[in-house]
Amino acid sequence: MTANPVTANIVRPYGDTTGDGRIQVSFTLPVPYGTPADKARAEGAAMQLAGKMGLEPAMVVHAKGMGPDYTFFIVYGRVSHLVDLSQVTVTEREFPLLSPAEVNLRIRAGLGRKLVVVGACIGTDAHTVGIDAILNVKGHSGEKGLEYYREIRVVNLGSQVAVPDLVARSAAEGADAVLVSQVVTQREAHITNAQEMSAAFRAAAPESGPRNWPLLVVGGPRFDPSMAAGLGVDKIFGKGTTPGEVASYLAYALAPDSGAAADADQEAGASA
Amino acid sequence: MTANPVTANIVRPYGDTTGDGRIQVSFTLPVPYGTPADKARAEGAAMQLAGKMGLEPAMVVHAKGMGPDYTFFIVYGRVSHLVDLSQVTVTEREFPLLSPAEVNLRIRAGLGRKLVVVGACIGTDAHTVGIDAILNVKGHSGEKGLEYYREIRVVNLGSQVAVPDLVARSAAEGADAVLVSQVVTQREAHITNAQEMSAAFRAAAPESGPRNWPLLVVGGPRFDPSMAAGLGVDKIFGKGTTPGEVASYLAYALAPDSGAAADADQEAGASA
Amino acid sequence: MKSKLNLDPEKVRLARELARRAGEPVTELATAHTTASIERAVLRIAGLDGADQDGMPWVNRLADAVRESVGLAHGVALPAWDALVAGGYPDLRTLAEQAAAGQVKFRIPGGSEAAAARELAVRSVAAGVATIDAQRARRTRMIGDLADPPQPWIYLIVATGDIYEDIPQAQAAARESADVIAVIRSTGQSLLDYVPEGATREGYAGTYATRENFRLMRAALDETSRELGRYVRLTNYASGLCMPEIAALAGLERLDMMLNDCMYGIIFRDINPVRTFIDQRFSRQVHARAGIVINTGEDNYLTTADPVDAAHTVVVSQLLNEYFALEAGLETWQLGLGHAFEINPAVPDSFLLELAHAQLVRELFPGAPLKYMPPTKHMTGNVFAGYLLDAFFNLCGVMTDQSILLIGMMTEGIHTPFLSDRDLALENVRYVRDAAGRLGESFVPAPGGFIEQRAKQVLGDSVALLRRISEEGLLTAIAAGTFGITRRPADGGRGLDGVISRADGYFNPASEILEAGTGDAGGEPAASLSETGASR
Amino acid sequence: MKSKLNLDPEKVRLARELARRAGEPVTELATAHTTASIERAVLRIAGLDGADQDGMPWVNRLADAVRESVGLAHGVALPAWDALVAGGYPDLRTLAEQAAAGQVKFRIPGGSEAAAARELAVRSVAAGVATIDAQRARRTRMIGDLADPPQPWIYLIVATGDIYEDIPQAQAAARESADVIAVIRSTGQSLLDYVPEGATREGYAGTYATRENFRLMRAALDETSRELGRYVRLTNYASGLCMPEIAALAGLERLDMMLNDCMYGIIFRDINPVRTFIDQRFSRQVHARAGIVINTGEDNYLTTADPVDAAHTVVVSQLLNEYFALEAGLETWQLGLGHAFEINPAVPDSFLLELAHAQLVRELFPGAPLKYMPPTKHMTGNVFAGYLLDAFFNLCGVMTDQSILLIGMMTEGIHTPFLSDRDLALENVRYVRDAAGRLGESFVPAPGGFIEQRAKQVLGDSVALLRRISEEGLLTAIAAGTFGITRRPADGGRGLDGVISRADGYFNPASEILEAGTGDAGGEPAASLSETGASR
Ligand code: B12
Ligand code: B12
Ligand SMILES: Cc1ncc(COP(=O)(O)O)c(C=O)c1O
Ligand SMILES: Cc1ncc(COP(=O)(O)O)c(C=O)c1O
Repeated sequence: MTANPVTANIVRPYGDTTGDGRIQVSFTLPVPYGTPADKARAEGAAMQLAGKMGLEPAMVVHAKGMGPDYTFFIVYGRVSHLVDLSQVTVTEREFPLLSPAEVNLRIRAGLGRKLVVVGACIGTDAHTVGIDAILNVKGHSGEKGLEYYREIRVVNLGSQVAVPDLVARSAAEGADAVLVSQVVTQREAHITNAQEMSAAFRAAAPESGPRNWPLLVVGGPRFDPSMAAGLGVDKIFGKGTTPGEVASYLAYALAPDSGAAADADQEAGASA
Repeated sequence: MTANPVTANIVRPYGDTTGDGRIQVSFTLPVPYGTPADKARAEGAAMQLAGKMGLEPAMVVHAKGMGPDYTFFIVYGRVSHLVDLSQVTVTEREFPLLSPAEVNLRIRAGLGRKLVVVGACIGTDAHTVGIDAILNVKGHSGEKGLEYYREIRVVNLGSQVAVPDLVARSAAEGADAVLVSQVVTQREAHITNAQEMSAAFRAAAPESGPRNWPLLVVGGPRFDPSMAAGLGVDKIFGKGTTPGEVASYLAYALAPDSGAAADADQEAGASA
Repeated sequence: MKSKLNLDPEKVRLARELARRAGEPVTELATAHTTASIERAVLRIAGLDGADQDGMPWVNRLADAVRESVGLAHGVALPAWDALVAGGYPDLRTLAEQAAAGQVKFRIPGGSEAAAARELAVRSVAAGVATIDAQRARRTRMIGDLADPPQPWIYLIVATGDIYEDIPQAQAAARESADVIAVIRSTGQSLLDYVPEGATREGYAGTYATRENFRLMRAALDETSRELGRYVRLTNYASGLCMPEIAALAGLERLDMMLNDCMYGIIFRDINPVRTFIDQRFSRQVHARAGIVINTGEDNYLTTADPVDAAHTVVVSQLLNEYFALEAGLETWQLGLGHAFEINPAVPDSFLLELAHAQLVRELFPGAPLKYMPPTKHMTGNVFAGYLLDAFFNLCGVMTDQSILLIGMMTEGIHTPFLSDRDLALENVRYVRDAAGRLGESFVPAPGGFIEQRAKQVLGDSVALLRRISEEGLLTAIAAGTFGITRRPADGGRGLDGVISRADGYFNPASEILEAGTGDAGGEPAASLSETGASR
Repeated sequence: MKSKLNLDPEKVRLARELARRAGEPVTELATAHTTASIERAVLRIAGLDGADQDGMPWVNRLADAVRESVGLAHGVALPAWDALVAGGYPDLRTLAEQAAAGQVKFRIPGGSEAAAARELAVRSVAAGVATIDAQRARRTRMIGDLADPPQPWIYLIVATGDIYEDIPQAQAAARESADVIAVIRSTGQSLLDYVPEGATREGYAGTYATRENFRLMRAALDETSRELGRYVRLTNYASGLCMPEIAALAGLERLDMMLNDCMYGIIFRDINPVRTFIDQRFSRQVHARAGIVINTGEDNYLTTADPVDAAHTVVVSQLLNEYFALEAGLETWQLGLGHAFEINPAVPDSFLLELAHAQLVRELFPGAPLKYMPPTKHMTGNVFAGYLLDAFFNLCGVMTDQSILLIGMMTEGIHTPFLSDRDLALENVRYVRDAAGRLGESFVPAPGGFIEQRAKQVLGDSVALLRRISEEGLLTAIAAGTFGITRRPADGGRGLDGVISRADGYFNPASEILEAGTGDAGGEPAASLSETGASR
């Protein structure tokens, strides 16, 4: 991740006039909204929260009791926070976007054999549409999936694959890269599952020597692409990923351009 | 305004689990959402703002470019702010709610003649529905308006009344109370107009001696009832006001219960 | 168009006949009077622009001077051009400056002097009317070169108070599919007895209607029209004490539609009824010439009266507006009659009631480009509920073939629209139009069912009310609070002092030209518009 | 009900005939096999509850022990009750404990020993079935005492993962007008080969289906039903590897509806096709007895396949589900066939297409309590757009007389619902139902128009596909990816090892009782339900 040098630039939220700072917020508080006194207290509580978020002035435009114990609020107001665009850090794509032909060429040149990809939804997640969109010929957003690439061999294990099965199967297939999808996020399931998966691959690898497990890639609509290290994986793809991006990344990470300096990522390829 | 002693009680926003702190926010930033780099920067800017509001983690679930220069965002996230219900101050109604018969009785007893009310929308505001709801026999929320009260004489001047006309007419009618409605709030019109009005009544009154202008009451859906002093008025009524509340207040302020100690508000009645 | 409601054509004919009977005495009143603003409009068409250093327009200064000295009963034109000739002033502007300085003596000329003044006045005013004609021709040409969007047209309001914030917002809205842009006026303008000058940045909840603001916005939208390949229309308000002048400015600056109602100012701005009826007639003569579609304001009644109880007052007012408009020379394709989706959503079957009302209006005025207004009164701070209600409004609009849909804002109950409110509102209507735009063909009110019965009931109530009005007189009905449950006596309200009885020999070069009819009959968008209206 | 689509009855008849032909070989398969879960269900009905200290249910321990020693080809009942008698165990629980400890020797008894075991087994199972009958009678009584809400029923999901958070959320939803509450299951449960025990608080994106959770929630909703004066229904999922057992628990704990599809587990949980078809038949026999309405899962196909291209696969699957359900003894009023509003809103005329599909299904299954599912796939993070789409789903539902509306959440694309999401969703459907609930009577697809043509096309495609399936075989079609564009070979997927060919002399006391038919014919809500369904 590199800080993208943007012209230092301070902006505020915009309602209908430059600098007016207007925003909308909605939330529920566990407070009753029955008697007039309840209502006054509930609205006061909402105003207090709005104030802590930096809304000043704030206006509770809607309050509705939901059952005896909860109240839903809609608040409009002005925040005084400034957004400093120069402080926005933008993750830049570290690899070039390649066409399928270029990817194939690069794999042939850099790897000298087909690149093997094993894909799965792990844990109890059965949302295969996302990983299928990346792997199946049909693809996504008009781009064909990895199966379409002549130099990539795809093994799609489908849904609800147990991590030990994934590790075993990856070894058996000689996987260069393992692509894992996680869509369910309740109770941070996607995080724990990804961590369990990367730990299992590490555990299965010999204790010493160079890295000896496949490139680990996870994806899903609610991942933050900057969390890779925390999950112990090599790369994260978020919502709206296209197959071409994934193929380009695989080529970059596993089939180094002849002449290009090897980097940590590329070593992952060495294991296969 | 008195702090309402509530059992000290800390709550957080509730999404679907107690204490999860989840809330929703939407806003526009004056940043483009065109190229992939624009998008990354825009979403980063939105995350920065969310962070400043105390959302952590936050998730930009929707971003849409609006024309070349603006982007609209919807963000969900968790705020760590606590709402301390014991710190919520609730304005308590300082007067008892009376029935029309009681109001009439009290006016007869306390004032010994009809109470005169002059109402108007001032400035360029033509939203008469609200003040009519308070004044007209038809009323609001099933309560009859002030015209219905035998002991109140209502003079409704209608919309877009200039402040000098209002002052002159109030004097001519011998108004005990002046009721002013302000609905348009763009550029804080309601505030400025109310202040102009209260200043004019003061200016028209003799420089010294006891307070010598009518009770000043303003109302409208976007007023904060705690701002009365700042506007130089005696009382503010907000959205959802009913005629009965207004009548009860007028009786309380202008027709003191025999035996009750006179207070500043009551003196206002002395002028009429 | 086949009737879906099985309305009795005889009843419809009767309703129109009663509306004519109710309206005729008012037309007589209008033709017997003029107003200060009509006279100033004549000067504006003749090319008198600008304002003194206090911002008071020269048309006001000149008309006031004339009025003070000889009155306006003969019109402003005769004494003004007479003075121009007599004083040898180079132009109206100089005359106005001198008059303001008290340097000009006016008189009502007779004989050949009168003839000379008249001739010159007609020539000056005709030049202005030629500009209006040219603007109309230009519109026709642009619509021909670019595309004319299909109906329903998406109508959107901008209201920042600052013309320079309005412009980018309007352009953004057009890009996001708005077909018509309305620039709402500042709250105070309707009661001003003059039209402000120049570009303005300080309106409350709206932007002042000025000739320069008109020009700036029209130019911006011309640019956007070319960019988008479709003609984006511009609207403003010919309303308030300066209705005739604003109508003239709209014609000169090629606005495409104008809010222009025969009674709105009376009910909602407490403008004197007589003044209003006189002003609206002249305004409509100008709109007719300029090829401007008018929008009437029946929707407003439903914000003060109950939309179910008062549904028939909308229809009655539409029939009156139609009568007055046709009488003034407007054609059917120019009658953007207004109505609204304002029933309390808590009323059972509220959507069916709305459909009944909207379909009724559609069938009563098959050739008119109806303007359908979104919910406002029952829009609360619950923006989600508001977004939903707006969607059903949009749906009702497409199901009943409304021509112009004003797009509702989910924040209607809160503030004048944010940029994002407008963007979301446009997403809303685009979804409804694209997903359900063709639902109308499968909307067939059950014969004798709820919708048909309701429509028939409203028509019946309308006929009854029109009969009463034609008997007791329209001014009496207005005084009694018939419309928008607001009582407006004929001798009350603002602007009565601007009403002047025409003297014998009253001369108004603008009226003469306008009443003589369009010189250029061709090139108007009438055909395309009425075709679109009728075919849907 | 008069057809609005002018469907050819001959074609409809043909479609049903082809579905029967496609289904019959599968029914033969089902009657020739049993599964581990069916056998455990028999034990559950007979009253065996609880789990060992590791949480493994006693039914699993006992069935596994029997299987290890003598196999399950004769069913679990014969060896189990034989061992009970032979070993003099006081009850099944003791038997299971001893069996788990390796203390019990099982055999396949013959002659009088077999007869004795059979008799005891039938008696035990009959007691369980009597409980199911009593629960059904109780439901009927409660519905009689309280009111049964009119259709469409509002169906709402709770999914906190914690039964103690679910309960207040469910009660709140019911108070805000939900008629049916579904407690979604934790993501992992369908692949568990046992049913967890007790009250649970740790599910992912759903709460475990356990007997205790069923009981707690039903009790809470009984309380709320009484409070509200209308019977609030409870739903769960008879699906996954334990489908038969969950069906049994649902009957015992008076759940009112159950998700139960003949193919969902195959396509979406990769459960072996043969296993699934065997399990679903037994489950449906239980549901039939319990008076439970099943909900099928055709909606799911449209999340992986394109809803326009694959519309006919929904109809085909519904006809198959209908065939299997009726064969298993369910009545028409129990067939909550599923379908969904999933067309990409960017497709032109998408709402008309949805209407065509929904009306087609309504007309094909006039007596069935159709369950209509809201948009999910095209729900994005734009919660405003989502709220709008949900409203049009609700509208389509009321316009085409759907019986059960699952209420869409504006945050579907983001997270499992917040309390406020659900509240807003209910406001949405209440508005649509109250405002436009009677629009159906004025919805008359234009003869030969877009909607009618589309419906006919889908029916035609369905007949063609059914013909192909009836020729090549249903298992082959499933293997080829016909449903939900997911290929599932007959020998693939989980749970095949739980499939057991029935031996000669296979004995299943539950099947015998269930196939013998209801002892108590009266008191069921059949009449009221089918009346409601048909009259709408
Ligand atoms: C389709 C769907 C289903 C289908 C899944 C069918 C299938 N075979 O996949 C069915 C109906 C079976 C289903 C079931 C359930 N679902 Co579901 N489902 C959805 C839905 C509607 C769409 C998901 C989808 O297909 N998106 C389209 C794909 C293309 O997008 P994507 O997954 O984001 O993938 C893209 C990127 O993220 C990325 N990507 C994804 N994975 C990977 C992997 C790699 C390696 C890479 C490089 C990239 C990548 O690339 C893809 C292309 O751009 C969402 C709601 C929504 N609108 O998002 C709910 C949703 C995901 N489901 C949800 C739930 C809870 C469930 C259930 C658990 C409910 C239940 N308890 O019964 C069940 C059980 C499923 C299980 N065990 O996991 C929740 C998850 C909540 C959360 N955040 O935790 C959602 C958000 C709905 C909700 N609001 O409650 N579901
Ligand atoms: C009806 C209406 C109109 C009608 C007014 C008819 C009439 N005779 O009043 C018409 C159509 C004429 C109209 C016009 C305009 N309107 Co308007 N209108 C509304 C609308 C839809 C409802 C307001 C209403 O009647 N509420 C019902 C009454 C009963 O509620 P209330 O006013 O809050 O009153 C209650 C309390 O506040 C209190 N109260 C109010 N006043 C007083 C006074 C006293 C003394 C007391 C004790 C209590 C009290 O008691 C009342 C009963 O509970 C709102 C949108 C909305 N949904 O709120 C927009 C709205 C108020 N209008 C608005 C605007 C901008 C205009 C225009 C200026 C637009 C334009 N530029 O052309 C014009 C011009 C009006 C002008 N010069 O002021 C904006 C104001 C934005 C803002 N916050 O600044 C709103 C919010 C719409 C919007 N989102 O843009 N409008
Ligand atoms: C017919 C008509 N005229 C004029 C207006 C605007 O009024 P003003 O600019 O006079 O406030 C409206 C506002 O809705 C209207 O409906
Ligand atoms: C028919 C059917 N069965 C079962 C389920 C739930 O599946 P599980 O609990 O097996 O994840 C669904 C979910 O939508 C369904 O539609």
